Amino acid sequence: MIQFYNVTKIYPTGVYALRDCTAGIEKGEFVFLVGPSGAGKSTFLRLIFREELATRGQVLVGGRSVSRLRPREVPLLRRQIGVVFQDFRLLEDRTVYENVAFAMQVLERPSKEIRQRVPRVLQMVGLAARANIYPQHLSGGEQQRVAIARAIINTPPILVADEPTGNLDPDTAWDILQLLLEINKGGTTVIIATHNREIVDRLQRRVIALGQGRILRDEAKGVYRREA
Amino acid sequence: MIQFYNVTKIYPTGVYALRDCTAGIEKGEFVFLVGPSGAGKSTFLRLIFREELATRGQVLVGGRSVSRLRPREVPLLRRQIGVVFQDFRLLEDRTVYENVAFAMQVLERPSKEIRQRVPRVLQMVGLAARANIYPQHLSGGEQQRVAIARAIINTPPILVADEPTGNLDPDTAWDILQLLLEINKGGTTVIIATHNREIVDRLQRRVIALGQGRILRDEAKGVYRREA
Amino acid sequence: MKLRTVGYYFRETFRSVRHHSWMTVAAIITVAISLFILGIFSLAVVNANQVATGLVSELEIAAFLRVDTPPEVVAQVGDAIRRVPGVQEAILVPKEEGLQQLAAQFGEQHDLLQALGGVNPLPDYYRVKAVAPDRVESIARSIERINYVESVNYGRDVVGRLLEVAAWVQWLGMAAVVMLAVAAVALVANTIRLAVMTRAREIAIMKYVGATNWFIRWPFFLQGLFLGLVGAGVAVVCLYWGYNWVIARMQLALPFLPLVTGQEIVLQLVGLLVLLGMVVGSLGSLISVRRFLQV
Amino acid sequence: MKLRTVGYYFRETFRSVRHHSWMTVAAIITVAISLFILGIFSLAVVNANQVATGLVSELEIAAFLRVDTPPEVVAQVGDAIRRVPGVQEAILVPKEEGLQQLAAQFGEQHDLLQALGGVNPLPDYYRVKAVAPDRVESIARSIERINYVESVNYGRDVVGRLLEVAAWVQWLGMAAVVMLAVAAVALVANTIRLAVMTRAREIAIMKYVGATNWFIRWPFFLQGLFLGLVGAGVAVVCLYWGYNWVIARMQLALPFLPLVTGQEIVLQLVGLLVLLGMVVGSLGSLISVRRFLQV
Ligand SMILES: Nc1ncnc2c1ncn2[C@@H]1O[C@H](COP(=O)(O)OP(=O)(O)OP(=O)(O)O)[C@@H](O)[C@H]1O
Ligand SMILES: Nc1ncnc2c1ncn2[C@@H]1O[C@H](COP(=O)(O)OP(=O)(O)OP(=O)(O)O)[C@@H](O)[C@H]1O
Ligand SMILES: [Mg+2]
Ligand SMILES: [Mg+2]
Repeated sequence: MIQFYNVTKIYPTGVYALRDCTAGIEKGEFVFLVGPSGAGKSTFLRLIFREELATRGQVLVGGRSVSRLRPREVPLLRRQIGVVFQDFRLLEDRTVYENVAFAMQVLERPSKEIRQRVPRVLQMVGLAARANIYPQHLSGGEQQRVAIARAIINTPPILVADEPTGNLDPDTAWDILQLLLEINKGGTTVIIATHNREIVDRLQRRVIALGQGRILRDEAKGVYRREA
Repeated sequence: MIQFYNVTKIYPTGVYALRDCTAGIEKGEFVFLVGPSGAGKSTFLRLIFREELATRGQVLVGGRSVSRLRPREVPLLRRQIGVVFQDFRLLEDRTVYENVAFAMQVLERPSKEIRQRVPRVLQMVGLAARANIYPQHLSGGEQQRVAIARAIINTPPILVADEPTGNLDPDTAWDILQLLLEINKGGTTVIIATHNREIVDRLQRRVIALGQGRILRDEAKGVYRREA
Repeated sequence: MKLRTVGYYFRETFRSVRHHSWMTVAAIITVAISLFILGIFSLAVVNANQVATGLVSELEIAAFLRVDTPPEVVAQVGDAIRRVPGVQEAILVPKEEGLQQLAAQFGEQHDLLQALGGVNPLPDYYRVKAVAPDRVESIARSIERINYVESVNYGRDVVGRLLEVAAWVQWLGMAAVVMLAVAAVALVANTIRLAVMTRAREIAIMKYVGATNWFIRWPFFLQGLFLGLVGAGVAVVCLYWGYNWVIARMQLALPFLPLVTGQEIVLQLVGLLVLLGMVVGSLGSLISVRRFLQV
Repeated sequence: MKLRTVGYYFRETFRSVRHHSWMTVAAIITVAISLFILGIFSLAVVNANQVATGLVSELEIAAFLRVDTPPEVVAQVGDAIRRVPGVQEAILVPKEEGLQQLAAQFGEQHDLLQALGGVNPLPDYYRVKAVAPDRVESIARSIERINYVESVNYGRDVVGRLLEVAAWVQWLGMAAVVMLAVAAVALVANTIRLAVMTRAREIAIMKYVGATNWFIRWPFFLQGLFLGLVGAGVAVVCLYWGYNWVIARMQLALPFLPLVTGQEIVLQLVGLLVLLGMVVGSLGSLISVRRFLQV
């Protein structure tokens, strides 16, 4: 589903965010991406939905190189991928409902379907009571859950979540993880960048550990641990 | 140092963020504020540095009611309080160095002192190498550490940190906590809103637990636990 | 593009106008002021041209006949003058009338004819009007060559000067209107670009969520159209009222000035301004959005 | 406020101008265009007034003496006329000269004096100039009462009309300039407000970090001053060049028009425009910031 071949990412600032990374993630996998702050986790995820392009090497999604996509194909790629951004990226001039509905409107889904599905998903992330509030008037954890709702609303083939529990208390975080596992059971490939040791250790899923832009470890049933 | 007397905060959206909260925090205390997402932790902190005003009740800081301050006294209050915002609130048009230096410029400190102290504090949070980069070009955890550096640069009498480790890996988070403890030893009153169970449980400091806007628990040597 | 998406575009435009009310108002103000000034100036130029042309066209040629012209020839000379190309009309002023005019100049108490010993020394002459002011000179030269025409007088200086002034008024006016139109477009485009810039982050987010460029552009286009339309509407309403008010007053005060009162020209201008507002608003939005779609 | 803080304000202004280059350019464009239009229009109005006044002041009063005025009295009448308040000069046109002028009108081949049987029937007259066009009428009435003055002729209609037109030109011009000044201020204030709005979040952050209102305001004030100054500078340079270019050409083509060429008035206008730019820029910034300081 997703292949990285010798990917190096150098930002215009001159920072090496990823160095020569090679990894493959199969359809239906559930992967944790771990590593210290600044290791390159977010960069890894950005390359998948083409927020950034690799400086060297190739990133393939669904067998196609994302850097070779024509401009009009980029939205089609992104519709395959639900993204929870580390900084949420909610639309400030839309309510919680409208933010989540927007991801369906982009796909030109029928309004009836939107009206049915959005409240259901808001219910799942525990925000049914906040539907008509603007993101600026939500707590940090509530904003994060809106971002999660928007990412999963279309049950995309790929779900990419960057630190989806950073602003959530352990219980809510666990509930959200259950939700993501549920979606994964439905066939969605899930990749989560996280610092949440508790969750990584408890779930024992595949872990890719990054450190200073390199892949240090890639284990099928990994835990969160300090790298050498 | 900080007293809450029957404080109730109702946002213009009609949400009850705090209900009838009474609590006192002494000079030099180190307090964790815990509670599920949306419990009112950030609101509690915002009332202290007067980002928001209490709807009912009184908030006293240093013996004075924050709601009775004259407009020109508000900056003086805020200079007593270093704040780590949950959403960082870095100035996008300034580099890391300039963001941190700004907090000293506000106090009209001599340039020489600024030039000496800022690199030292950046070193402490592990960002010496990122001094001349703009916040948009930092990873989430790096941004968070800039926010921490800015809050501690003036060694203020009160330090208020909202989820200061949400985007940090456990090791870095622990380092930051050591830094805050260090500052606390110097006499600074420290209040930290957090979901980090590991840290709260390990430090065994005073814990105020909020739930749905109420103070559920206030223990001198508390832990993070699920409220009934 | 599905029909329900068109519905979304309109709802989204409406939502956006309401939500970013500050930007909307700012853009409308800019459009209104710019187009109002452009409109006022255009009307001023049209009027100045009309007045200048009117003044010039009041100029006449005086063709004096020889004093000894036989009375039966006078009419023939008139016909000859009227056959000169470019002549609009030629009116005979008999010597008696000429003498009366002369006498009037000196004060009426005073009997000039008597003073002259009962002999009128003046010649008959024709007052000739040209179809266009720039024909005056050639017409005068043609008339000079007609038999029995003693001399031709047409205020060579005045005609020349007025023609030149009129040409400059026209030229400068045109230049000013073109310049103002460019300025209006620049001001409006500028404001719209600022307004769109404040939504750069939002546009990027939409792209990351999978929106196509046109899905993002359409609401901006419609919004620009709306801004342009409302702004131009405000401008033309003010313009129409203001102009009619001033013109009505000026016509009372200066009835002799040939001002532009025809509603057609005002309405034409109104149409042009509204069109300009809509085009600049919508295209300005589209072009401003372009830059932020590259993510 | 410590001296080092003043240094900070200037460095911060510079940084801000550089960092928000887009906003800076947009604001400068708006200031430049607005003030340029205001300037051009002001110059146009000044010129129109001057031309209109010039035309009116060319008008003269003709005071015809009685035909039987004794030659020794003629000069006395002239003195009497010159004593009338408001008279600038009075030039005698003897009857011989009058006859020549009349003859010239009819064509020169033709000996009018001979045709009149050697008797000149015309009176002597004085050409009188008034100090100001609006005095013409009262002067004419005073002269009429002087002994030996037979009649007075001053083109009552033309004077009246020209005066009225001149008054309207002045009035409308003033109104237009005031309106344009208001429009320029509105456009600039609008743009600056948009630019400041995009920094609302930044301003709030500064306040939360403990900045006083003036600590935040000063750089905005200086930046507004800078924008206004640069924008006005661009405007006046274009204006100065453009005006001199057009005026030089017009003076060649229309040497008879009394155009405003004095550099003082242009320089005065330039000064006013630069001042306006700076005031609107800096105050506009200050006022726009106000709203966002309430946190
Ligand atoms: N947009 C950007 N422009 C320039 N440099 C960037 C950008 N984003 C990140 N970087 C740099 O690239 C490196 C890797 O960043 P990345 O965001 O991938 O880290 P991360 O693993 O997600 O860290 P965190 O856990 O703190 O979010 C960092 O050192 C950061 O400074
Ligand atoms: N600016 C605001 N305007 C309106 N309502 C708000 C605002 N900020 C927070 N709220 C509401 O007030 C309640 C408490 O919010 P608060 O931010 O204090 O929670 P929190 O404990 O910090 O949660 P989190 O852990 O998710 O950050 C929430 O339900 C939220 O929706
Ligand atoms: Mg990251
Ligand atoms: Mg919070």
